[in-house]
Amino acid sequence: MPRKVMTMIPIEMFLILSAALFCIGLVGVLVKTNGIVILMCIELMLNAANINFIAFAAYLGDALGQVFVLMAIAVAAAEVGIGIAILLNVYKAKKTTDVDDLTILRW
Amino acid sequence: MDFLSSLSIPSLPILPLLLILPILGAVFCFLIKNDRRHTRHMAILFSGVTLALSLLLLYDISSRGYVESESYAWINTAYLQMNLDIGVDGMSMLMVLLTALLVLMVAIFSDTESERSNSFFALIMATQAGLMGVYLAQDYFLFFIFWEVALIPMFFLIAGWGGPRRHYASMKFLIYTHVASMIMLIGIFMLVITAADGGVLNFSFEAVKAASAAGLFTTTFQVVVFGLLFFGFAVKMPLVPFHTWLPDAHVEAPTAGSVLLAGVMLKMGSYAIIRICLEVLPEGAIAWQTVMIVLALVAILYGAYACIAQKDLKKMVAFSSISHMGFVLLGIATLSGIGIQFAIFQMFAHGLITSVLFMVCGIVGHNTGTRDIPLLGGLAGKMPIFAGFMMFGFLASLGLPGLIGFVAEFGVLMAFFDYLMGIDVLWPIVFALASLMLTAGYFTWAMQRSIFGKETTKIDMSNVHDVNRREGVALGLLCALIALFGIMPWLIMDVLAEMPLVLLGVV
Amino acid sequence: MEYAWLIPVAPLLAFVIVGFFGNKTKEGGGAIALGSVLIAFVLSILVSYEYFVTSGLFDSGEAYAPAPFQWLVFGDYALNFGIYIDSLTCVMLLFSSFISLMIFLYSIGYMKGEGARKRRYYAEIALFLGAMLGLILSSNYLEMFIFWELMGVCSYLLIGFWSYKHPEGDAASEAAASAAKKAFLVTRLGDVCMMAGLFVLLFAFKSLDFTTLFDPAEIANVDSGMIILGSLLLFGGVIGKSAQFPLQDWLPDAMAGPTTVSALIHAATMVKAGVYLVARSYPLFIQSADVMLVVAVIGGVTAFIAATMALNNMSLKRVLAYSTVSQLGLMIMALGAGGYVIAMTAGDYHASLGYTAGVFHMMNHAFFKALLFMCAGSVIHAVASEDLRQMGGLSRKMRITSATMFIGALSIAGFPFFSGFWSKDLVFESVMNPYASGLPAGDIFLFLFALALITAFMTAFYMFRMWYMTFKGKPKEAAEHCHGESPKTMTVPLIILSLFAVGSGFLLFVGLNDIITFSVIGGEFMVGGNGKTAEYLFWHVLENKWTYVSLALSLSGIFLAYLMYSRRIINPARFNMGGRSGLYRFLTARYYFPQLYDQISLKLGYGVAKGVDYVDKNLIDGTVDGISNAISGSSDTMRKMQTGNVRNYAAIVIIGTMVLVAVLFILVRFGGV
Amino acid sequence: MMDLFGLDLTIINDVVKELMPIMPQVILIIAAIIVPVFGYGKRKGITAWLSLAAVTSALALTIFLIYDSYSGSFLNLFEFNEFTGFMMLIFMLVLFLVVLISLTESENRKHSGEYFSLLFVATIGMTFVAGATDLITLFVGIELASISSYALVAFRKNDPRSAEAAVKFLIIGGVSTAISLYGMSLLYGMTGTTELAAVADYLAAGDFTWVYIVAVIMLIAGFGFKLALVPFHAWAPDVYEGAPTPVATFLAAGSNKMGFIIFFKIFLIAFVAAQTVGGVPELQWLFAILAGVTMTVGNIIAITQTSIKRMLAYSSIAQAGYVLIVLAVATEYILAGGLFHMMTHVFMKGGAFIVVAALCARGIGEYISDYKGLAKRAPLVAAAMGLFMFSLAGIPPLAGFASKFILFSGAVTAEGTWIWLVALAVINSALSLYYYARVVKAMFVDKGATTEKIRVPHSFKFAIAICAVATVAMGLYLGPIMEICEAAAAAFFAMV
Repeated sequence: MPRKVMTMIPIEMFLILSAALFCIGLVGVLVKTNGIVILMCIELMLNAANINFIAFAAYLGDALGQVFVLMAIAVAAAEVGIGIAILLNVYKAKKTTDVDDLTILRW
Repeated sequence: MDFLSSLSIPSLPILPLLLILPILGAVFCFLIKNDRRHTRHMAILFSGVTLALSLLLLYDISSRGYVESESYAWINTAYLQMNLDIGVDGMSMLMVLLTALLVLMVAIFSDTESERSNSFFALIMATQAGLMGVYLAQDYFLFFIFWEVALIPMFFLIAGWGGPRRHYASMKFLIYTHVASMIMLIGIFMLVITAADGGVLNFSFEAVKAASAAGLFTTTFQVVVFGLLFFGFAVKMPLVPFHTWLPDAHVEAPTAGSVLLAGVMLKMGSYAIIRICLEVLPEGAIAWQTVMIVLALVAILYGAYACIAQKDLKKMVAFSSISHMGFVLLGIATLSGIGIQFAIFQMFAHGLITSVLFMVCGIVGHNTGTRDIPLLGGLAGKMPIFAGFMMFGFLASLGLPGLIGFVAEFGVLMAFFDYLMGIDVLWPIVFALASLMLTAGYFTWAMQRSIFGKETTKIDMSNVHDVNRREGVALGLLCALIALFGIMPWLIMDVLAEMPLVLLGVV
Repeated sequence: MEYAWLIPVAPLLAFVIVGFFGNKTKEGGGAIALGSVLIAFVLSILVSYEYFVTSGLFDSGEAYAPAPFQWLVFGDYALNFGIYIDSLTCVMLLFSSFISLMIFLYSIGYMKGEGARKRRYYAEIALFLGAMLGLILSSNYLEMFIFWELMGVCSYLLIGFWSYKHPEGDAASEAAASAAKKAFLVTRLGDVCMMAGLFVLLFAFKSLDFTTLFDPAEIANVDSGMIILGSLLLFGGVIGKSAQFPLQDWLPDAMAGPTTVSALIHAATMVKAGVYLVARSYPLFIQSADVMLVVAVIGGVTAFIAATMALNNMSLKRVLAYSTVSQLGLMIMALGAGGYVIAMTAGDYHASLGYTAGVFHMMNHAFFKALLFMCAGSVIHAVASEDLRQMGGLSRKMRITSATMFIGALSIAGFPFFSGFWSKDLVFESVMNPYASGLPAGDIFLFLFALALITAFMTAFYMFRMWYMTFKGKPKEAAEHCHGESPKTMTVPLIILSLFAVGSGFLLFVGLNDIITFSVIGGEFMVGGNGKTAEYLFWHVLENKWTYVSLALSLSGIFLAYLMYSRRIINPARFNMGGRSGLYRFLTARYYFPQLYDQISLKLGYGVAKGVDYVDKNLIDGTVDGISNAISGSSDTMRKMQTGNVRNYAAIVIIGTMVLVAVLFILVRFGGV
Repeated sequence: MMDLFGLDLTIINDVVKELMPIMPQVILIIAAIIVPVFGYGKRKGITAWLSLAAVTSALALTIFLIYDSYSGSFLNLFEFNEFTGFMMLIFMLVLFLVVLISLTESENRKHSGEYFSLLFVATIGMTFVAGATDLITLFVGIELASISSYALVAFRKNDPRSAEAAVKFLIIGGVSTAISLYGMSLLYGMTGTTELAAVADYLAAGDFTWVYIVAVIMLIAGFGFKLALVPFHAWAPDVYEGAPTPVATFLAAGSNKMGFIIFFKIFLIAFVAAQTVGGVPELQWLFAILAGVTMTVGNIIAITQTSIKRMLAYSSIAQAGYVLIVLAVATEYILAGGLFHMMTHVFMKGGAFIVVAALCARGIGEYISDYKGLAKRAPLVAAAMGLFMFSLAGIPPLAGFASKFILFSGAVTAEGTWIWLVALAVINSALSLYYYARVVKAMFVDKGATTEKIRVPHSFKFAIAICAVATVAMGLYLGPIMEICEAAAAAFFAMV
């Protein structure tokens, strides 16, 4: 049988992988208290989406998905950049990046 | 009258002026520097002119079956058509007169609000603008706008110049009535949108009336919408059990507020029931007739009984208004020409009488420092003229023949009796008649305890003085009118002559 | 006669003038009031003269009823204002205006000491009289009702005249106020009945004009049930106004007002209005014998009860008050009996004796009761007390008063050839009549007749008991400081009236016999004319055996009173066991009627009111406040969910997403609703 | 061909023609690049004036484009039509107001250049969303707006509250972004393209496979964060309270409108496309429920708030709930009503925030109790605030009433499916009067501790005046603005 078929990994695999990544990220956001870690978890979730895009792009033979991914990566980078800056700011103010300590604003 | 006919009235756009003048008055009163006398005179001037204009209007349209209307283009988009349609017929004419008159009386009467008098009178004029609008509007959008506009200044009057519990009372008044009017708004939406039938939403009364005549409203639709609208109006009237905002609002409101509230504002509800519910939703009215009658009787008796139990004179008067507005609804509920005619008559009568009563309460509260009946007593000795006015007002309110109240109540009861004979059930009239006894009971009892008997020692009567000139003028004029219309009721009946025919064309 | 409407207008005008500028005029407006009533009296004379003599309407027995003025027209109902003059009207006009004239004159002297409040007094009595005259002249029931109610208010005002700053102190003023309230409310109860009657009649006839209602043709084509209902309800009004059983109890309390007011109420105006209404409504009432029976029975019971209450009362004025109630009972009873006869022997009936008797007695009663009250007034004026136990021996000090009062007493007791004698015996006979002519309810009337006889006895007794206690015996403390006879303005009217009290009975034989009659001829009603001849009536009374029975009873009553209270041969204490006897206390407590009224008003009025108030405060208002509290409470709890911890927010987002999935799944599963 | 100094000018002409659809954005972009440069010069004040000029010109241009009903598209990623124009107008107006009140915001003296350029960038993002025809444009636009607003919220560096707000905003925003991106990826997988039209068709088909459901919900959840739908609202109050007030104004008045555009462009279009087969009832019901929950929760929580900014935050959650009705009913008329309500909301909510900002600038606290007796101290400001409050509560004859009137009336359809929703909305808006009236009462009725006058900076006065006038005018004479809204709605429906 031709190798092409052999190397063909079924798309479900990718979807499961991305779903798993997404959930990991999600759980991370919920359980972690350190702001930095939470940011990283969010990155995980974004990348899960990216994997989807790439996979679909590949299987649909369509470039748009990859373009989208590039955009997404750029956006993610910017988001992290801002995020780190904000967290630094917080650290200056409160000497901690633990989000559980940030409860001045409530009710 | 010659000079009147000589100056060509149609050239004078009276209808819009009736709306504009109060607004201008409010602005001027507000802008004037905070001087009690000037603001008061300004208010008197404006309301006086308004009254004069409305009388002029009355005279002008008397030849044309008391109907007049004007329309100015306002909003016409692809979806909406709302124009400044204003007009009067017999009923609204009377209400307009009543409004103009009572505002003038109030302006003459009130002098006690020393601080921020400019905003006080401005608010009164603003209320007048709202009320005028409600009674003149011929377009649902306009109608609802004024319906709400009348609310806000009253809220400020109560909250700003009211008694000790004014915060609670004003909030309750505002929210309660606002909720009601929003419910009513749904009804209006349904009316207009069903009438538009997929086309442009035309909010004018005519359009909806035409649709109703064309039979676009199915019976079930009518029943539902009637319910929605009726609730909104019932809270305003107010009917038991939707009345609890009223006693609080009245007890806390300044005298002027109470007079306008009870004298004209309550009428908005009954006016709207006739103007909208009956004219547009005849089948709904028929379906709800029994409910209305029951509610009316409950209101009449409940109000009367509640009066007996009250200790605060003003609260008693407030409940008496509930009872008397019950008579209005009773007249309406008969869905007969006579009933409606005299319901309107009763609205007018109650407007005059209750104003006297609230002014009297105001004087008591102001001169003796309390309105608590058990604390009062033997006032007639110190303030005979006041006692005279109080007695006159109470007798008028309990339907003494020769005064306006009697004619109205007699007519309403006659209409009710007529209706009952029609359905061969006679006993309900007993409740209505019983209320006459109760009314006489609580009024005479209140008089016995407050102005008769031995002079009270519970409060310091040393520097209590009698009615002063302002108050005397206002009260005197009102009492004179009460007697006049009681002796010559046809003056009002002529204005109303066309009304029921108009309505019965639909009902 | 077209100026007849001026008769009520004159006093009403006086009311306005006096009411506003009284203090600036002589006697606080007294002069004006007096003038107005004088005008009214003169006009009444002229009108009556015109009606009886020149117009010729009387001979044809028809009423003068010019086209009325349309007052209020609605639907297919028309309410009018107009005047209606027939012989009954004239009689009423004459005696009420005349007696009012006397009373006003008397007031000038009586109210001297009142100062500034005189204005109010004169204005109110003028209004009172105006209302009465208007009522008499009314051409329809609504007009009548309006004046009727006006009188109610006037009585309220006048009874409560001393409701503040009472000469006898605060307690008295409290009493006055409550008496006024009682009078107003009790009569109001009757008035409400009457109002209902108006509705019924208006619905049935589409009009309330007498010309319409008394037209046999109209009556024929109206459902008789409506008429019965209507007339019963009207009679309810009478019960209230004329203080009939069971609403009789306000009248004695009404004594709280000035004595002149009592005189006015009892003799000239208010209570007579009820009797007048019955007489006026004869054409309607006689449509049903049962109605008339009710009327008669109520009258008889009232007459008896009131008389018993008067037996042991110690207040000068109250005794008179009870006597009034009792006499009114007699009149009503007579009217009822007469009407019953007509109703039974339907169709053609020659002049109703009962009617004549009733109206005639009303007239005579007006004279002697006015006289009695004014005498009582002058006594009270002199001794400043009403308590019989504090008087005595006054006849030496006040000759005129005692003499005139004696005449009045004789007259009311029915002493031969005094006015009371004639009318009372006519009443008795008319009550006997149905039994004599063997009508169905004859036995009832026999019983009523018995009651009447006893009443006659009691009347004679208590009147003279009163007279003796006041004027004979040794003077008690109040009588000590009595300063002689009252001024001329007071005594002159007494003398004039006493003449009438003696002579007015004979009027029956000089024309009145033909004036105060009601007859049905060929289905047509006829007021006045066609009466029995004078000598027939004269001998009829004298030959009737019952006359002598009642006479004997009256005389024995007088004699008993003489023995008990003048000679002191029989000690009254033997009857009342020093006030311990049950009957005695029962009578002093007025059959516990006041308590009954109070209980009813307390339970039906105040009790329910308390309940309503409770419901209002807790149930209805409670609901409103409850809702608002619930909302703000939930708001409080919900804002606490905003913990401020970002991880919770994230959790909320995730959970929310899950929930959304579930919701959408449900929606999809159950077909988008 | 015209020719100057041997230089072919038509090229410029072509470029302009090419860029015409996004010309306003271009202006802002240029401004965003230039302004910070001046931020380091001596006279920092100039940045403010520069940016004001830029905004004004952009605004003017937008209005001009709307006026001659221009329409065109840019590389089939962005399309300008009446709808886009209307939304851009809204955003420009917000930006204008915010820049205006930032003129004298003392705290922005340092780095004021960055501040303004961040504002511009955020606005650019929103405007791109307004015209997006492709998921990519949509995504990029959203992220532009979000990321720069994170920075804006955190702008008050030495204020812990600001920082905390920023963190919350950032984390929730990030999560939402991820969720929505994942949803988009699924959509892409299903449709094989990123054009909104295709997406709409896919959604309109409404075959509820698991992927479909998950994708839809993820989109709703992800974008719901933007307009603070319950249950994705939790961040809003904290952020509004913590952020510098002008920024809060920007967010409240501007950025949640962007959320609506997204929903319109993805879902409403789909519903409209499916109109012939009676829409997508399941999704519409879902939105109806969301609307009901959102407005109710928002109003109820707002009732007991003590801080005005939080109260306003909750109130804008409630307002979002009202506008969400549009998605449930999905008719042209109600869309017009919804747009109208967004427009009025800009002025009344923006105005309210501006008043708060102005008073903050003069050291008045942010709590309702601090506003006691304000009518004495600053009558005109108090009057304006009263107007905004009553307008938000929907009291005639103010703008808020007019827009609500049309919005709600649109939901009363002949078949009356959504009557219950209208009833709920109506009751809600009646209840909302309670907490608005509390503020009014505090200002006008209650006695304040002091009565010394407050002088509000002129720029604020100007902004407040604009809002007040607009609030009254749009209520009394809603004809013209309503016509624009109807045109926009028509254009939107034409996109299908």
